[in-house]
Amino acid sequence: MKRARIRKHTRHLLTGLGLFFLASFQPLLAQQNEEGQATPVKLGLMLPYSGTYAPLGESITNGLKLAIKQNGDQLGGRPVEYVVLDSEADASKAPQNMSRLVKGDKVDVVIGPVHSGVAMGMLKVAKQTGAIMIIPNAGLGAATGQLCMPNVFRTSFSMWQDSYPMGKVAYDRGHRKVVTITWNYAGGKEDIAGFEEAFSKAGGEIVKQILVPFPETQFQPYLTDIASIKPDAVYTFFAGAGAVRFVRDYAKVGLKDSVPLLGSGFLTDGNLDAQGEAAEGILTTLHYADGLDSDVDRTFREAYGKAYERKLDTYAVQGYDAGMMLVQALDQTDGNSADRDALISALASVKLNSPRGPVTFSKAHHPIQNIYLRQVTDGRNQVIDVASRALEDPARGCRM
Amino acid sequence: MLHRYPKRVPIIMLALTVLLVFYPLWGPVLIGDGSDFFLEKLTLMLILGLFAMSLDLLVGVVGLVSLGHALFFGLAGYTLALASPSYSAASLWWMMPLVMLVSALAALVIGALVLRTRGIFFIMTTLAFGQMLYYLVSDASFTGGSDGVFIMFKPTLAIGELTLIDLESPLQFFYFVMGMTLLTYLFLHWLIRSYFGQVLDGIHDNEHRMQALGYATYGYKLAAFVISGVLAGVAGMLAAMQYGFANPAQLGWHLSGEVLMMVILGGMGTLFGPLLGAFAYELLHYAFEHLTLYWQLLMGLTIILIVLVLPKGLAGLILDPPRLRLPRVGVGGLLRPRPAASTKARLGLAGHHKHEEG
Amino acid sequence: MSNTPLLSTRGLTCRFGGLTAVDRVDFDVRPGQVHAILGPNGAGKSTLINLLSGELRPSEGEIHYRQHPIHGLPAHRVARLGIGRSHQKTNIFPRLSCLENCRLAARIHLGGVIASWRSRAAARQVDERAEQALATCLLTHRASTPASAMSYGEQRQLQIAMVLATAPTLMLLDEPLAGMGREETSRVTGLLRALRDDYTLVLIEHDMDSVFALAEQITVMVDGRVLETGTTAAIRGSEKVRDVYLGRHQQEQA
Amino acid sequence: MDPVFIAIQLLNGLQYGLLLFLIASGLTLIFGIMGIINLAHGAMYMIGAYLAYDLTLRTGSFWLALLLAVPIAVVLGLVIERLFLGTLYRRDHLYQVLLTFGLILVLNEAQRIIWGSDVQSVPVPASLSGNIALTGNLQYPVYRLFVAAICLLVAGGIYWIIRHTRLGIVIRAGAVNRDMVEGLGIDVRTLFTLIFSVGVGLAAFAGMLSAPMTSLYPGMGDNILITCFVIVVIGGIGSIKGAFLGSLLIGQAATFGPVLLPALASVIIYLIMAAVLIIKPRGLFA
Repeated sequence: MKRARIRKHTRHLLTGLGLFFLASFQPLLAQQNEEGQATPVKLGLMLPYSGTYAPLGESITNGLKLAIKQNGDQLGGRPVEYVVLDSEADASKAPQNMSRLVKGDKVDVVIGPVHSGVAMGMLKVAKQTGAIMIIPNAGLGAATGQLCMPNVFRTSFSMWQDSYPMGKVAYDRGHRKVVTITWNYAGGKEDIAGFEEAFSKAGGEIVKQILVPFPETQFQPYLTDIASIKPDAVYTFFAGAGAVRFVRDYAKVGLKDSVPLLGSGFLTDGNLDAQGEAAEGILTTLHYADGLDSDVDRTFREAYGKAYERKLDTYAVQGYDAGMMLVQALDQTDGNSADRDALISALASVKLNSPRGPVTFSKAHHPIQNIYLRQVTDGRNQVIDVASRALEDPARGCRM
Repeated sequence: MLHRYPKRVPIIMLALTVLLVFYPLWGPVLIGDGSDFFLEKLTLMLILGLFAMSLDLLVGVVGLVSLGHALFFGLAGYTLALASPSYSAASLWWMMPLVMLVSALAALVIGALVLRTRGIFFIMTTLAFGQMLYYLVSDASFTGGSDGVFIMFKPTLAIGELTLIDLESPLQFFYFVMGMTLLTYLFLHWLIRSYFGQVLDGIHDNEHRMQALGYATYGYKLAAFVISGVLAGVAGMLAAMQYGFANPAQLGWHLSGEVLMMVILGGMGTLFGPLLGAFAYELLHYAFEHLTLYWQLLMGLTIILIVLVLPKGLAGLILDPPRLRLPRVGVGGLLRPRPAASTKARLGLAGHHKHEEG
Repeated sequence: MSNTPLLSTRGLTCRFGGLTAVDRVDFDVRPGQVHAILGPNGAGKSTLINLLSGELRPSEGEIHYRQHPIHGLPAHRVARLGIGRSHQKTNIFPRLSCLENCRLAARIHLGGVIASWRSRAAARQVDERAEQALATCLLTHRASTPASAMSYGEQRQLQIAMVLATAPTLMLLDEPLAGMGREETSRVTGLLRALRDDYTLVLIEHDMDSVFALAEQITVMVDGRVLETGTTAAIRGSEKVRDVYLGRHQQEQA
Repeated sequence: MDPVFIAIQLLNGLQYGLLLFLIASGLTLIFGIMGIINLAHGAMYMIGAYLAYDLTLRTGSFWLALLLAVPIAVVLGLVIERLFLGTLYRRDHLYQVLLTFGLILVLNEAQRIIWGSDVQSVPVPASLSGNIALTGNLQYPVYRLFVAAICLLVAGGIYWIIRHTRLGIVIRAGAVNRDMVEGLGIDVRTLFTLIFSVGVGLAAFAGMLSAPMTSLYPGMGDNILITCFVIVVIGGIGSIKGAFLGSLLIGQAATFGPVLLPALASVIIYLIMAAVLIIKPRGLFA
């Protein structure tokens, strides 16, 4: 500490404190001074770059930047400036972080987050400030449901959207009694609810609903419980590390051979390397898949593979589409981001020819997209069917 | 009273207060466009300062290291969220007492249990209780579960139709928070210097000694725990009010660890130190975040460095500025190492079951 | 003075893991006496005091005070019964002044926080008692001095003053003379002699001369056990004590 | 529930409990002897798991990886103790809490820099990849039994050291009254270094053993740390016996709790802890 050497404590200490104060806000000041030349479009990325969710944050960032790079590193004729902020997947810091991007860094659009709890905090600030926000992952129903607002878009999915089609698939495949298992948190419960809605409607029965304390990955007792129930199938929502362990444990205790494992696509997406042999044959539904074999998808995969070392996953597509969305919308407004209403209506009218297929946006600003039925084959989430074509989220509670 | 600080302390604190009070004058000039955001940041720092002071009563004054203090902070947020009517604003006149009452009750029950333990046990049990509540809140459906819950309307502070302070206005909210923080500071300042504070201080120095004098220390510690919990609750309520959002992470042990860090960074047991510590911590956090995505590494190293090099925190620097040579004799004994409790304490074996062998 | 002991222990034992610090000690203190405990380092003297004052719980055995069992009572309850103690290490509150240290001691025995907040009279009573204790310990002139600013010997005196301020019947003093210079020793010895008339004292002390000058009854402990108990004269003459303790003690001195 | 399944659950709980013991024993040793509260214990568990992952990848053999990783972890513990903790014994617990809190951040970030944030897994070594059929649709992986056996072996080893060696006497005395340690004429400085290195070594070893059973991700040690705190509190600080029985108790509670009382699944261990504290504030075996 410099202050250690200061002799005349009071005065100098104050100066020191003041300088320190300013120094920490230097970036803020710097950004102020840059105006004058070409004003860049400022994109605030509020994604997790540390902790459990970091891989998702990285994939989304990669996808987003790729889309903009392909557009010549510009949006509507303006250069792009990224303000990157680690959301820490910490909901308690979400409002202040969002506020920093919106009011401090004055970004034009915020892209984030991954985590639903963080999304809640951001939505609160989005509501107060009217800031435009594009959610590239978080699947909480509320974001385009009862909390929907004009300035909030989502390029990813809702928990309901990805799991609902599986209900019918499960029934059609002859499963009547199913056990569901997920973490005891909002995302998991919403996902299970979507599955249950369709499965019960078709005539199936959920014989037991298991909620594992989040983020516990000690699955052994639950698997034993499932074995004693002997259901026709198990439907599950896990993601990331929990998904890897669940799939491996499920296979290891031998349940995989007698009770088919179904899941939302996040069970296997981005996890197949770590899951290995254990994942083979698992059926999942998701808005993206391997082997879609469209031109757009092929070009995208090639470009992504060239640009990054990371393996491609669904999250990268979501980020890419967020980028494509901005590309289209800002082209339409000729790079004008100051007129918020114009930008919002441009964003709402975006029609994406996405790697995942055609995507348009509902009134609630949620993607209308295909949900694919996939089966893990040779370490790929191979598409075997379209489980539901151009599925729209019901956006329950949204009045917009 | 010997808690008197050298004059530079009130001068510095007063200067900083004046600086804060007149922020609306210099903020926009110096920071320009971002000044709105900085106002929010300052408001948050004040709230965290209040929070840190509440913990200082436990850590610095009584010597009870709690790693579950966020429990009261988060609980208050949820109290506010759940007690607020859905379609109208609550009045702060009853909301505030309610939050304080809930915090007090929680602190009473939890304190009664955790204070049966001491030393390391205390640290771990406070941590465990914090986690317990964290899970209860994130599992339950009436709390909004893991995603948290919105507070749709900020409480109002009005007499009849007359709005005293418009808490929706960021500037007025800033002054309101500043007032609350100041009030808390003055209250704790008085409390620590009262007879009750002397007893707490005595417990910190040597609990056995106090017991030998006839003090039922448990009761005093419990009282301090409750007061501290209530103040943490006030801070939590203000934090939830600021953004209208309560979520389980506000109860988690990471926040408890952070606020502890603020107390140490500022200098525990000095009250004004933790207040400064909250500001310094947030500024560091902000600066590191701007610097690199690996900011946690910097934060971690800073924490380690502070623990090793600056154990008395910023307050230590102010009270006993390091000179180039001879260290001065501690100010009023305030910063003197506390007397080791036992003859066998030479190797730092103190703190655990103090006992003298004859 | 009756012959019933003010304080007595029977079979008092305290173990730490595999180590027995106090081993089946029977010990009687008669009212009005000065009872010294002697013994080499590690004999268990301080542990015994800690057991008597309630700071440690006995593993086995009983302690009776005025015929009532007090083993297992927490330290503050023991203190409220009129058993005051001082510690081997100087244990004053360094940030408080002398008078405040004594007030702190006195106040809890005069109604505690609530009483002094409620009534002026109670607060005055506290002041009186604190001042009196200081006076007894010859510290009146230091009343407003911060405890941390006093000499070591004065701090030891203050510690005794604090015990006095609790108005005890029985005082347990753990090495009140430890680490003092000659002059300080004689001053505190004089102070203890003055206390002899009004209080029952149990004393751990290394300074032989002072012990023999002050004590009426002496208990010698070795390895956690009582080696011998008797009058000062008896102990002075005891072969056993001379062999085991005094011999060693003199060797150490030599 | 079917008695067969109850038996299987008992086995599950036992195996989990034994693994927990491996981590908790190090924690309780460090508490008991050094009076240090090591928040970075969970991070060491994570480092152990990643070491096993990394070295298995490099050497191609899990066993070789274990052989290399254990000394690395112990040396890491030694470095931490000498570099950081050494100066803190004289200070309040608070500073130890904070220092090890800082260490968590540093270790977590180091993990991210070295190994990245993707979820990883380690294959079960071929020689132990078999299964034992339990019921028609359920089998028990041999590797889990192997881990349980290793944990028992370690527990037995620690028991022997504590009962039959001079070090053991120190540990037992220290657990009851830390001041005694010095009285026994031990070079405390060396003892502390040894205990800390071994303690965190045990945590890392547990991480290595779990690597083939679990998935590796950033911050994977944070949750297990708190579970181990609960165990240590229940068992009594510094008590190896307490840690052992506490681990088994928590292992069973974490197994049966969620199945029998799903509503309380996430708080059951804390409820047990609260109950223990009400009855015995210093833990069951202190």
